[in-house]
Amino acid sequence: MASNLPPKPTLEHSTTTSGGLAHEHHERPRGMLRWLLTTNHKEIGTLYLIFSLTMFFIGGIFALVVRAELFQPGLQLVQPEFFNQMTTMHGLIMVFGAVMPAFVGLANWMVPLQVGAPDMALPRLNNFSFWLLPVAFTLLLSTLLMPGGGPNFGWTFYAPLSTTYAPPSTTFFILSLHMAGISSILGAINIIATILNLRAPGMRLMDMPLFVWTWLITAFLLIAVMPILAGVITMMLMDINFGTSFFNAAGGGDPVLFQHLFWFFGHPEVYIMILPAFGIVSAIIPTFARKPLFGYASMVYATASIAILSFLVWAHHMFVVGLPLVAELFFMFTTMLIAVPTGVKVFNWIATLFQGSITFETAMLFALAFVVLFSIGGFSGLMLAIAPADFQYHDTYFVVAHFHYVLVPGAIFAIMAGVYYWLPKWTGHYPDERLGRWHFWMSVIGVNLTFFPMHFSGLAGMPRRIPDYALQFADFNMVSSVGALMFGVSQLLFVWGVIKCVRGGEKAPAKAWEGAEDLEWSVPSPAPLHTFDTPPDFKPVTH
Amino acid sequence: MNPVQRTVFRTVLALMGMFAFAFALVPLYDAFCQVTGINGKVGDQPRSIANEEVDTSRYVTVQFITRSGKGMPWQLEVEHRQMRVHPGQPTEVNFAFSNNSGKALTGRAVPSVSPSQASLHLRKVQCFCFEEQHLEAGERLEAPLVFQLTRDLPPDINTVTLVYTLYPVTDSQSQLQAQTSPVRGGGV
Amino acid sequence: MWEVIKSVLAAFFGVQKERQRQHDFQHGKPGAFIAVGIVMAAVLVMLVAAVAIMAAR
Amino acid sequence: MRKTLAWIMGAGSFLGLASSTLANGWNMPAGVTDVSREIYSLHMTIFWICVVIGIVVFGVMFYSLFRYRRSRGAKSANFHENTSVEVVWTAVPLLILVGMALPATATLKRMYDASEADLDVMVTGQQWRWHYEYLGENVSFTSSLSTPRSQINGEEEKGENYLLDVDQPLVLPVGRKVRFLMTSDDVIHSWWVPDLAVKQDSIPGFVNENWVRIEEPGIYRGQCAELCGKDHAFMPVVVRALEGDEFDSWLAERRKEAEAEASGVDREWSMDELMERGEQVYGAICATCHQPDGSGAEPTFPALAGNEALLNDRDRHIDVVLNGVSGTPMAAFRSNLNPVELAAVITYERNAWGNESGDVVQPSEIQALLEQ
Repeated sequence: MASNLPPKPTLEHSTTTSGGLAHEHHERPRGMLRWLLTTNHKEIGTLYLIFSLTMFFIGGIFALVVRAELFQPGLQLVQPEFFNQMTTMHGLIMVFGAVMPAFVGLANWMVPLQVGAPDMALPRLNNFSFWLLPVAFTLLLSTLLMPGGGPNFGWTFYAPLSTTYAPPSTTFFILSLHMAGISSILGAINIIATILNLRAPGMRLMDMPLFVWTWLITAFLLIAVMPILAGVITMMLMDINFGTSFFNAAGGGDPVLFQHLFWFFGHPEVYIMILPAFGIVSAIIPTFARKPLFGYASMVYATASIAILSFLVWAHHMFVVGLPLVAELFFMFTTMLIAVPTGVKVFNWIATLFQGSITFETAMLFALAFVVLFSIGGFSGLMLAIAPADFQYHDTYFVVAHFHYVLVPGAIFAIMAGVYYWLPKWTGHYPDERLGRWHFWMSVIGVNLTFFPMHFSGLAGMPRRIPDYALQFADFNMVSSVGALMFGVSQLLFVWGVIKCVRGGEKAPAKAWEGAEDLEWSVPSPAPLHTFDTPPDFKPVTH
Repeated sequence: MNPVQRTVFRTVLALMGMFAFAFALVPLYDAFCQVTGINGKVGDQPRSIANEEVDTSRYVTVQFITRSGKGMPWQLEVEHRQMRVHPGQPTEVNFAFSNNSGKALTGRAVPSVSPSQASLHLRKVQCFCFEEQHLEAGERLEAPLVFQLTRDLPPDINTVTLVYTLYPVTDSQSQLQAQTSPVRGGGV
Repeated sequence: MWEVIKSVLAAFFGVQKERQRQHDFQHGKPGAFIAVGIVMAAVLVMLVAAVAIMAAR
Repeated sequence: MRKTLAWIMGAGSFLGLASSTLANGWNMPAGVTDVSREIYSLHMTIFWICVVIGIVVFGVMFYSLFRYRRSRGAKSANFHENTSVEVVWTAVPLLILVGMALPATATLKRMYDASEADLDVMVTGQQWRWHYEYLGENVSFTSSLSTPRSQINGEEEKGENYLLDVDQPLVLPVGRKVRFLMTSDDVIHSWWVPDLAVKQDSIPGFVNENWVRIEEPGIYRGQCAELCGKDHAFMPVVVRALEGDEFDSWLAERRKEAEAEASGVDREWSMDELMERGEQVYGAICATCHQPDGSGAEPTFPALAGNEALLNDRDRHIDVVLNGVSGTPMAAFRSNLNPVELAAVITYERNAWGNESGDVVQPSEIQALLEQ
């Protein structure tokens, strides 16, 4: 576990020494071995992004299996047992395999460039934390082939469905989640160490780009809650294999305790998946509005408030488990409070647009769609926070619509915006705008076709995680399934666009975007393997 | 230590602290539940009768429900399914366990109280749920429950339901209970 | 001390003047801000809990 | 220009779609209780507040996108803070939130009202059916999905109440306060009827409370809301609300039936009688897991047809059905089925699908086991 890390850094990295990367100039391994052994933050960043894209497609295929079964009422394609495995795997893979690694990948690429560091603070650890992921997810996916099937208890794996009543493969599921968790923790340590120690001389914390700030806060959230997840799954492991009764009522345990522990991890986890997205959008909107970000300081403060509040709201996921009145009220109030800093963020973005000089490159389109669609997810979140109403919303498609709005056109659109924004820096070529626009509009239409009708099927009474449904939900489900197929197919355009950009295209200068200000735009495009071997001369811009 | 090492050292320390905290939350949660009455948890230790005057102006209905969990060939019967008591008045009610199976078995009655807030005002002086029971094949065992609802029971609570669910105690569980007691010892 | 509390309050509220922020970051000690921040978070919890308990009556 | 228009039209069509479908009955039902109507109006209030905020915020946003685009020659300003504006947009949402919290708190308190009830019903969730017990009335029964398998598999046209029909609905009186005590025999389930605005988790080993006072007679349908395994989608809730006097006579009828059934325990049943009754019980209770042909679904649900271990050990068979198997989905049916049903289903399992043990299990034998 956490005790056998980290390997001691062999190099002195500090803000004052420069060009200390002597070992990097040795003969480099070639071919596969180069990628296996690399300690370069840019290469590891690329590995993370490729891994996450792969998982995005695997998780997406699972989602399409789910949507295909739900295309019309009745059981057509899959049996309920397999359907449950698909919903569970879709959730687990998207959360732990696609969204989180994508953000870590972006952090690997961009954080050293944005703070003017030569590499991550702990390059070898960086390599290790990446390579844990393919192992973890291969193991997780292999559970689908085991007798009794893979995890089938939803990504929230509530006990006792995930303990006493779980398939035999659950022990492997726990193991793979442990590995993915360790990977995230190591990544977080690395990012914290880099941000706190390797900033260019003269760059104070309040001079850092917002992507770096949001990632710093995210990394602290990871350090705080991933061990809780590790604790919970360890307790599950003990309940399953060693006869303890943490969550087993028959032995004097409490199934509700599981939910408290899980959501104490789970709610900050939700913000882990959205705070870096805030950072990306806060970089893109000022760039294409050609105007400094409005309220830089309040953006930082709002991010910190959201992070603190995220520890105080967990039981809003549990309004119907039978909490006493006082607890319901407390969690309703704290949850509603989160709307304030979140609102501040949206207002700041809009104020940045106001009186700007706006152009609509693909990155900007995705960032703008993020603002609008994430806000819609925020509104439904506010509705869900109202405890009495939640007795009707809870565990219905209304909730599914809500969290997909914050995660798909939220987190995933922000990741795509970030990719389109930084592709010139990575590849030296501008992405194809025409292809990008096609991808954008197909995605926006697909996403809304998929998830908007879910609000209505949920309100009309459709519970989540069901393979078959009553006839009155048929029309909306059909629309959702068509939308999901459209969204899924349009992601092939994304892959095509990225490959095209890697292979060629309009050459990009160091400062690829007219309005871009941060340090990464001071190095050539594509960024050479080693940047900032001598710390850059940092001049604070007034935020 | 260079600054990077210092940062790493501190974060790893925080990590281990949080991992330990996750496990500390288990007994903390139990304690918190008993203080606040979440989940209808009642202490697993006998408590003394609160010396207070019986409030004869008020009646509270107390319901007893007994259930058998999976793989539990026992029955738990109660003398009265329902009784009316005054707050402050200590009350005794008899329960009877019977083992209908052909083999000896250890079992436990897991208690739960509804509404959960009532558990704050429920004092159990004597209860079979404080310990595990061992019954030989075909044995019948009478066990009393002595309880008191204190006078500060909120006035809007008129009915208190006590539920006991019988579960078998497996060998690995009872060994573990013995080791980890009193944290998760016999019954809630 | 009052200065620090005022700044942390402003941070909780999410509004701070650029000039004041510059001032804080040049003159304040980070430790003091973090300590006050934690205390304020605890105060916030108690405040909301108190409101919830009162509302439940 | 075209892009901006598309944006505005997109947002507009959302709102249009939203309001038109809401009007067409795709919204949360207002329901048939005081509480459900309060929740409904709370829901609508918050919804419209969100719509208004959305129009204002997105309005400013789209105006900016349209007015300040560079293709129109916009030159960017350089401001990046304005304390008074920031204070306003922090304070105003805070006030709106307080405005939302007040009615929500009032409704929540009403939902937690613990005053005396006229009828107590114990609701027990089981994989994958509901068991209802009218406390103190000696009436209890299990309610499971009655939609035929052939409709689910598409071999037959789906009926009007596809997946929302049960063999025995929960019958409740109108105008009386009914208190629910919720618990579970295995995993967590959640009992939900939208029209009654009751959704409460049923948790093994613990008891939750909720209550309802239905105002209109009728049939109200809902479903299990918490993922509880394979047949989570197939354990609907149906509530039939009757006028008080009708309810009383229904309850009296059920009580008489229960007594009659109890007296049936004493007589000798023939093999054919038991097989016929057993087939009904098996179809309603056992077939979802062990399959209608007894073939099961390994490894979780063992096959019953040709199961040598079971056929050779009659006592073990009876024990499993009565007491369940701990650590597996096999529930204990001793308190869910009456002795006649138990004897019949065991006899059926031992003699159907080519299981030719010839064993007859008499209700009196089960009764003796239960009373020991």
